[in-house]
Amino acid sequence: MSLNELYREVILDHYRAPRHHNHLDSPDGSAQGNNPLCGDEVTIELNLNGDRVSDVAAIGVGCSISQASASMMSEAVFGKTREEIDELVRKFKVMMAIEESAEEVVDPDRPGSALGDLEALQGVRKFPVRIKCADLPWITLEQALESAE
Amino acid sequence: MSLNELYREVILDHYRAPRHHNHLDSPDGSAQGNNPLCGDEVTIELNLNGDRVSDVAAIGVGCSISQASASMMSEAVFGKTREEIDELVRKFKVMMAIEESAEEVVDPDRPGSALGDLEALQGVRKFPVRIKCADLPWITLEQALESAE
Amino acid sequence: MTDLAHIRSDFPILQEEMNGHPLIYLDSAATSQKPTAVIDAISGFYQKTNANVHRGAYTLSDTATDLYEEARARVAGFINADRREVAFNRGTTSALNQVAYGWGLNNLEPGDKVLLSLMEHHANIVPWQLVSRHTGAELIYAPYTDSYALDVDALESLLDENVKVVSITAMSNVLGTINPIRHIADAAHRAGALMVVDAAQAVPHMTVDVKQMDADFLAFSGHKMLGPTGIGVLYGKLDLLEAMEPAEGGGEMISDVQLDSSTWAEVPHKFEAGTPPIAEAIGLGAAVEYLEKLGMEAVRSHEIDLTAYALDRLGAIQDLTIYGPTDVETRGGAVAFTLADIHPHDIATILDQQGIAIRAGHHCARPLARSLKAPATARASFYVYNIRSDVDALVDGLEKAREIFGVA
Amino acid sequence: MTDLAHIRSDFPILQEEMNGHPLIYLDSAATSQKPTAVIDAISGFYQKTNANVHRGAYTLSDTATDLYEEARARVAGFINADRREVAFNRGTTSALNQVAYGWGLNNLEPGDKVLLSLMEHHANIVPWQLVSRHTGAELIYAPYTDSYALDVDALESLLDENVKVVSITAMSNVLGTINPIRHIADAAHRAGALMVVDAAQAVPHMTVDVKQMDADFLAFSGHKMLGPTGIGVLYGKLDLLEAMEPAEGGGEMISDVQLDSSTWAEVPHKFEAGTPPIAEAIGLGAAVEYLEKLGMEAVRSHEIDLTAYALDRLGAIQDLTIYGPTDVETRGGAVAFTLADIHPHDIATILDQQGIAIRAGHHCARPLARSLKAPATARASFYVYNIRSDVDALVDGLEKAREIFGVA
Ligand SMILES: Cc1ncc(COP(=O)(O)O)c(C=O)c1O
Ligand SMILES: Cc1ncc(COP(=O)(O)O)c(C=O)c1O
Repeated sequence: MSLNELYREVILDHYRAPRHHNHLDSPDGSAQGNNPLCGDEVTIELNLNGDRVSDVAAIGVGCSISQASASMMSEAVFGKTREEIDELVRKFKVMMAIEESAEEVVDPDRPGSALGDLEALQGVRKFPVRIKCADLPWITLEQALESAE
Repeated sequence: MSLNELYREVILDHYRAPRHHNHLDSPDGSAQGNNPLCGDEVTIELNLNGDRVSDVAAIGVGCSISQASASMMSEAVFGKTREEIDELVRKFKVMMAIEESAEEVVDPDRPGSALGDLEALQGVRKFPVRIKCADLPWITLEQALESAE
Repeated sequence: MTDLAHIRSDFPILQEEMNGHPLIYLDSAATSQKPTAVIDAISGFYQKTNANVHRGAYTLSDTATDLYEEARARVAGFINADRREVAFNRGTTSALNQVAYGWGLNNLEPGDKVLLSLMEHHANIVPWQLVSRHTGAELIYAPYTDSYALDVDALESLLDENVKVVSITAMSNVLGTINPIRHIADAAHRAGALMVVDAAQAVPHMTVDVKQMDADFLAFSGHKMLGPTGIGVLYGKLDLLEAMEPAEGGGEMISDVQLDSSTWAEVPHKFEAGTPPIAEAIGLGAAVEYLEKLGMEAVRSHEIDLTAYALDRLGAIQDLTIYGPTDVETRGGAVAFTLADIHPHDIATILDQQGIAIRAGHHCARPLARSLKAPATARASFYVYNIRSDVDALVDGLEKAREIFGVA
Repeated sequence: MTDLAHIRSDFPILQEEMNGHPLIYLDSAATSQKPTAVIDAISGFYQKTNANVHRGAYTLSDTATDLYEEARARVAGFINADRREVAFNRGTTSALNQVAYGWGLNNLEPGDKVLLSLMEHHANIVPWQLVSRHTGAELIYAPYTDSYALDVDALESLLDENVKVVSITAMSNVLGTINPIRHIADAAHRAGALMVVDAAQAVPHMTVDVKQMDADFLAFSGHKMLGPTGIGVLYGKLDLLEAMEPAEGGGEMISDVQLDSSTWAEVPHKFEAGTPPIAEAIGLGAAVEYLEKLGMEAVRSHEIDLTAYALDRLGAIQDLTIYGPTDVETRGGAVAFTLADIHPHDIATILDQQGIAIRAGHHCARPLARSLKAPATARASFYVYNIRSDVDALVDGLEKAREIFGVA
């Protein structure tokens, strides 16, 4: 297990300069997630245009993994449809080994190869203690989407 | 440790035919003792004539040791003065190794030699689990005496 | 009979001497002995993976947490529950107090009734008394029949709409009686009451399936089922646990703590305030694994065989009275008895001198003892490591007691 | 400095590897490691003398009872208490809940106040919140000073006649601060309030004398003082324990049980419902014996030395902030810190990869974390088996964290 694989440049960049980091004025949906054991907190806010995420905010405090995951997620879902997001969430969970993939065979060396930038988070998979950090924003996203329905 | 030393004839006799086993009409003092762990129960009632125990009752349910001890005790205190009883209680406790004796050296083979009939209880000393059975009526006696004051 | 004699060497204490005789341990209803697998699981944890759980950001703590949660999953599987439905605590007593305080204190009202039975252990009486003081609820008791079965008809006739909780032992620790929990649970549910089960004696000795029983809450102890002291289990149906308030507060069981109020963690953590009994949970997991390997069917049939043999041989002793059902299919391996006018405490002392450990007294069931008119009884109880010759030794010891007491 | 380096071989886990490095355990404030003497005391009990206590009429049970009661006497002696003033339970959390429920629920009223401090562990906050819901009492909090000492003047000014309980930690598990309990107890008593002490961090690390402190109640855990999990201690002054109602009901703690009410056993048994943590008490007794052999003076001076060294070396790291007193005489060995903008959880992961176990988070003290404006901190904490080179490894690890995060 290499620390450099966990703490990739792009992760530290998202941690220090989180994207979509300002509250929305009147979000259509929002949710707060927290991890009581380590204290990570994430708030996700969404605006929807029909089925499509027209704006998103991801704001929080916590470790580099949770905050970078939130920031990268906010970029990834921006402009996507509900269906595209579902697919993204699924792929993310497969990458993190939270879910098994029924369809594709996952390359153990590059489990995130289908996820673009988010692939940077695949190092987390080898640090079981930290998977819940990476996962927190995604659970919160699903709750925010539900609250917008 | 010999069981025959514990269950002497005289103990079984007192167990089966307890002396002073009828309630007094209007006792000057009385107390109830019980051992919540084994369920032994003893009630001691007393009449006093001045400083002297003019009548006594010892009634209870429980094991042979507790009930024989009560019965033998009732015989031993009958007619005795408060002071004589204190001395008896002290000797009993020395025999049972509950108290150390400051005055006399106790013969380990016959620790109850100063106690007449009550000597029969000295076998209990070797059965630590049972000492509290033998002791129960004596604790209750002291409470009954106090209540008569 | 499934012969479990070969497992005796798994229990180091059975090699010990007692008062010059090989130890014959017939008090498993009070606490069981422990196999090496359990003792080693505890030592091994302290030697290799000891850390606090659910807290650390390091591998050792994560390993400890995994072991702890695996133990939970194993225990849950053993009673056919979901792992979120199993909270660890100190023992049956603690678990029943948790239900009484967590559910009872917040839901019972004056006029409500809690229905117990006359054969309950103090652990299933006193918590309800304590809570009824605060709530004004009343305790009522179902009797037992002349053949020492729970009087189910009488119980059902007591079950009116004011009864909010029915709390009954699955197996009596004195009479040995196995109660028809599913039948009682159905009746309780029809009347709108919760079914709480004291399974302290059942889980160690027979297959317990919380779904089949339809128990709402169920409590048992580790130390009576080959596991360590200091640990017990509260099972509760998920929705009930989710709705129930925690009885104890502290670390681990919170989601957030503000100065004047707090919010709770998810079940089952909500019910595990503070550092849990970690090594003990792991030890209990090892005990469950051991029992699963034996198979609970084998455990039960071994005990049925021993109990039948014991009832037979004890029944042949003159002046001996057994308190409990005679049909081994409806009872467990706790056999309570009296012998002539020899007080049970004296019986125990005489047996002890022959290396035989039995219990004497009210067995933490004074209301039962009172209603039996036997303030004290002697009790021999069996488990997986007992063998027929233990019963033979018991019978010989009782003959000796008759002799010493000159019972003709 | 008293060099305790020679005792490291008593702790088997220190021989383990972690992520390819020798394990360096710096999380003793969460739970301590266990010496062989303690592990063997537990195994030995299960292998040779296991039986239930206070119940049996046989030698084995009597031996177990003696061992259990000897452990009680040893623990009582360790804090200068009478053995009747020491009740065993599940841990500090459990003990504080016992006081909150046993004393608080029966004595607090609307208008009453419970005075805590901002540096309390959740275990000394949430039980009071739970009980105040039922009683209407209000919780108030004493602040700490800029130098992380308890603000005793502020505390005293909050201490009016409505305050019925003052409950304060003797040593903070985050800041390390040692609080002047005797001084606070005197003030509490003058105001007519009870003094409750959370000694979870104090008893393991320094001489605690309940008489000198004049504590009314005091709570601590076995697992933080070289002992097993699953056991803790509630100390209470004899007259207070005698007057206090038990929180839990069940077997062992009763004098008599009738159908509708019960009477209680003598202290401390009144507070030990059900089968107690027997092996755990014996293990804790062995831990106390071990600590007594080292001598608590030696333990404290070893930790003072290590803490001074750590404060020194950590203080030299750029962008590192320590939360806690700088004077080692007024603090224990828990050192909480943050490093630049590297999140404590990330620090812990990076250290873990070098075999170093520290904790990151709110340390079960969210109100403190909030007031520190440090929702999470990293915390290294020391015990008897730590040595200076552990601190060196920590410092090297932190330099590595700076590197990975590109902190200039
Ligand atoms: C100051 C303090 N109080 C209370 C506790 C709770 O102790 P336990 O988890 O053993 O109940 C701890 C330890 O976590 C502590 O550090
Ligand atoms: C039927 C029954 N219920 C409850 C208990 C109490 O269990 P524990 O003492 O482990 O809390 C026991 C054992 O003593 C029991 O036999």
